[in-house]
Amino acid sequence: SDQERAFQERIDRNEKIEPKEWMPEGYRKTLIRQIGQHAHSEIVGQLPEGNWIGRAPTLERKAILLAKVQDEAGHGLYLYSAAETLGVSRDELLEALHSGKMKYSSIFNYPTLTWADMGAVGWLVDGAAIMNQVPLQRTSYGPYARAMIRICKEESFHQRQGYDIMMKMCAGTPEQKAMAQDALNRFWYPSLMMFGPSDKDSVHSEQSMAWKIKMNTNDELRQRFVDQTVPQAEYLGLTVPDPDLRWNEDKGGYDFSEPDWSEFYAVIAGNGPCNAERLGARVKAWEDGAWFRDGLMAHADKARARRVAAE
Amino acid sequence: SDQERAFQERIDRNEKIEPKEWMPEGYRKTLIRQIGQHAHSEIVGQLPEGNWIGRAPTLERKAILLAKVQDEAGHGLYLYSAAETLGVSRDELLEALHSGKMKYSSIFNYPTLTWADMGAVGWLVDGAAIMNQVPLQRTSYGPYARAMIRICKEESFHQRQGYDIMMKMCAGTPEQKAMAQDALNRFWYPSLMMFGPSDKDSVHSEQSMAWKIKMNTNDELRQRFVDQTVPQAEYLGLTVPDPDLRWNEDKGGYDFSEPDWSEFYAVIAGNGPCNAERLGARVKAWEDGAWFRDGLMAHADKARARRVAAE
Amino acid sequence: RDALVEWLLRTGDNALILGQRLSEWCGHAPALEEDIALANQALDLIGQCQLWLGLAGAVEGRGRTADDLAFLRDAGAFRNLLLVERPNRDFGHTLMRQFLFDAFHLELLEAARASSDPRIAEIAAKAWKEAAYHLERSADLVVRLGDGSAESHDRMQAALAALWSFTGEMFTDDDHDRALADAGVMPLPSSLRPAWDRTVAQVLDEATLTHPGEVWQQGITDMGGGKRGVHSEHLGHLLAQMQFLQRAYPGARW
Amino acid sequence: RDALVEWLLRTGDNALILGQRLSEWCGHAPALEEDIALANQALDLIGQCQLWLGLAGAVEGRGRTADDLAFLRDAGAFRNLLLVERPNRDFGHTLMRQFLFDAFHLELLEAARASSDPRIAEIAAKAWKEAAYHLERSADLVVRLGDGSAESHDRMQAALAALWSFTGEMFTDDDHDRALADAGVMPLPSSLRPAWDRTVAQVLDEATLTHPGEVWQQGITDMGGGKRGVHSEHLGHLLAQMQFLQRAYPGARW
Repeated sequence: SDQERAFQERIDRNEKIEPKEWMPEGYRKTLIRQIGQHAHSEIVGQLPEGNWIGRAPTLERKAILLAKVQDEAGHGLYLYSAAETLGVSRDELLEALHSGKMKYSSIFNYPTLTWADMGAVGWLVDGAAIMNQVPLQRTSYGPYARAMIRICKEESFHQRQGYDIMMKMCAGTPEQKAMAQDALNRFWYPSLMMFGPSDKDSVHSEQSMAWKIKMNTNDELRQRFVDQTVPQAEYLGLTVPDPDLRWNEDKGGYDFSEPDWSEFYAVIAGNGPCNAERLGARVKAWEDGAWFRDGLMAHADKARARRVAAE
Repeated sequence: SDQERAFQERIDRNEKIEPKEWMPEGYRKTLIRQIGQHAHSEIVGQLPEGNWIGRAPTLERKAILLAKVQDEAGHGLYLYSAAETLGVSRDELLEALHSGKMKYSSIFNYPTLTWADMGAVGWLVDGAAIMNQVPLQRTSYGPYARAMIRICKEESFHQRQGYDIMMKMCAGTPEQKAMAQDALNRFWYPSLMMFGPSDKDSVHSEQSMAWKIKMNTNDELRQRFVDQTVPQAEYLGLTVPDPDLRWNEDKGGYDFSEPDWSEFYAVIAGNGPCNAERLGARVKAWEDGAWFRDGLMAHADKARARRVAAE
Repeated sequence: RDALVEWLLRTGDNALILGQRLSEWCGHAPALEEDIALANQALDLIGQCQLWLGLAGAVEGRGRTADDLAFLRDAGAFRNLLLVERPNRDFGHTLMRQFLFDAFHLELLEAARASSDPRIAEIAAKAWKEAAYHLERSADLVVRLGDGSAESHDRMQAALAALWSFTGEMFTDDDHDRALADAGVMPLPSSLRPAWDRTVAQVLDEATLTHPGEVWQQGITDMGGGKRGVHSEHLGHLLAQMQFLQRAYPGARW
Repeated sequence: RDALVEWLLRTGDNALILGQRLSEWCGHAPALEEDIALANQALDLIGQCQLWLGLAGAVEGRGRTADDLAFLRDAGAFRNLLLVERPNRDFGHTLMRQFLFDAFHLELLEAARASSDPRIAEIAAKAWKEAAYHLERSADLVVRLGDGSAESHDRMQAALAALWSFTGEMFTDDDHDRALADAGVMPLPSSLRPAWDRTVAQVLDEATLTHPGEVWQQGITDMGGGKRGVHSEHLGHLLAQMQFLQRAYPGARW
């Protein structure tokens, strides 16, 4: 239609689409799915790190980790707000999460087993997230782009903190170094999976790229991530768990092994090591908190009634 | 009445009273209260020691503590059975415990704060219990006397194990020795309280002694306990936390300070450090376990119905 | 000096243990705003604990750092109040614990800002601002939930009943307290009570909650209480988790 | 020798971690008889663990005792199945976990009794008797609760669903397993499966519980599984408690 063509032209001119403006239903739906999933990832993402706050090895590390997890909850808040501008409430999105209709990033279905995992999560998981998110600062939907700008700033800070943990571990005792290597071993392939399946298997991609909801292909971003991360691993003195990893002079990047995509689909389908626990924890938090939210609403109703009565 | 006189004469002749035989209501009630309270003490008594099974410092110590707590549950079982011979069911007794109508020994309302407390509980608490129980092997009610014989044998084993923990702690590092002294400091007066208030303030005592449900006065037993325990503390190199403790040549026993009876009554009234937690844990176990007990009963009903149908 | 170290440990340990308890909520709070607020309060408290324990170690003069004090003492050497080691239980319980503590904490820090010891006054000035915000928040939520639904009211009343007997310990005076009062470093804990009583009474009233009145208080006898290192069974379990890495990998740097 | 040490650690760690889990029930079980039975099973398992880990240390030849192995390894060095570290949750969950493990344990020990290594055969002969009794008891309770009330049925079915995906790991074969099989010390874990399948199918049938059928199994990929030291988040918390004293007071004797 004409409207659709005009919309696409605005996007092509790099104009930002704002909440009240006309947009195709598909654009709206895709954005809700993408932003909602991202928001869910932030709040579920509190759990694997929350698992180590209580056992952080120093007060300083405990404070840094608390601040990080607090930031993540804050990101969740921005993102739910951005989604709300598209006409879906936070509670609706949460319900979709709790019922399993909406997903969160599968990386959070892996357990955090040692303190080095706090390093690996910051370095690799936040690193991969940033790689995804930096281009989204230029995404076509205004509220989303602005949320991304704010989030990216904090994420890159988190990534540096994660890398700093890895540096300390790698410069530490042999046991600490072994923990660091083990964390890299466990998080390497799941991090590569964070970019999604290979372009040839990826659905929706083309339309999302035309709409500038997605700015790069999965494989582009994955390559960029590997090229950035391998030298960082070398600097740490760690070995990337991929015997086929090597520099390819011709393409100016690394050749590397694909992750096991059957594992990826298994985890997406709910069969990762922690799916039941992660979703279960969120559902329990929500259900246990019902009286709290109801209580606050009851108070607000009473307060309103009193104000009206006093007028 | 004649019946009562004949009953008392049997007791005076040291005959055992058996379940089906006639007994005064007061005798029955007093026994139910005393045996029930003892049974409750065994099962509540699992909790302070259960608190350290998970943290026992060696596999051997873990096994010994598990065996001990298992014995306590077993004692609970004998004692509830003995009470049942008096016409009260285990469930009725438990209900009286859960509603606060019946008590358990107040000593279990104190927390176990270090591993040395496992020693102190065995040495002092089981020690005081034995002091109470040994004479009860000669009590007038047959099933109770027989339960006591069995229980005393195991308790004295527990006491030796507790003392053995104390010996290890006192021969250990300065920190371990300090833990042992601290445990003695905390458990000394509560152990003295286990014999009940001073004879002059003790209710029911006279009748119970005539019936041979109670064999010695509270003060007699307390004196015996102090006389036995002080040399054991000296052997360990520990200081009994009583500046007025001294040997009295004339009476052939120690003079010692009375415990703070206001604390005793406060704890009895429900205000000890752990009353709410101990009783709460038992009530929760009972309520959480309702489906389990109901399920077993439902199965028994079904099985019976099937047997009947098959006949 | 002993009395000063003792006071610093008590104040620092309160912050540490309550911060640790609050951080257990991370990702499990009933609303995203609460996740953020609790993490923020925990963060404030851990920050305060670093300052207090750092000063405690310096005054003690045995070369122990704040981390050494946090991670290498066993339960009996901790000096926090019994109140702050209470388990979280439901969110109402956590909030009530926070309110009862915040109302005390603010008075304590108010007094500490005016301490004759400039090191104390300096830390307290920073911490006071945070505590004021914590109290504002916890008092507000106590009011809204107390005067909310029937269920939220009942839960807050139950939390109050369960926690009240742990508040008396905040205002007990012992020899250390008297030594500091004599030296003009800090007023007696008992002197903080009237202001706390007023705040609590006013908030409970607004929250339509029944004041528990006079009930038996825990930890106030000569033999007991967190201030003297006689804790509940909960603290040992908390420390076993909190201290695991420092215990398992002695001397490692993180 | 590596394969033998590995097998001994796996077998000993299963007993240790399950024993630790069972002992958490102490004083909290739904009936006094269950308190006794669980403590008894925990005791058996701790006793077995002492023997297996003692032998593991001896075979390893680095001077480590059973206690060293139990209390001074971090999670990644533990070799127990994911199944035994699952949290207790409700009593039905605990019983179902026990049944699924007992049915495996008995087959394992049956095979171990016939091991060509006399040290293994000797320990297994003792442990087998205990495991047979454990299985008798847990199977009986699964039947009675499955075929009990509607609620007990549903709880047992839910427990089965939650635990089933952790059973596959019991029957995976790796290089260590193959080395022992080649040496005739122990048959392959996969060879124990048919008998386990039969026992489980029969008991579930009698319990009127629906067999979960083929579902995704945890811990069976190259990267995962408790047998390879890749555990769940639960194990670290369990060890932090269990190992506290040995970690906090290194070298002390108890």
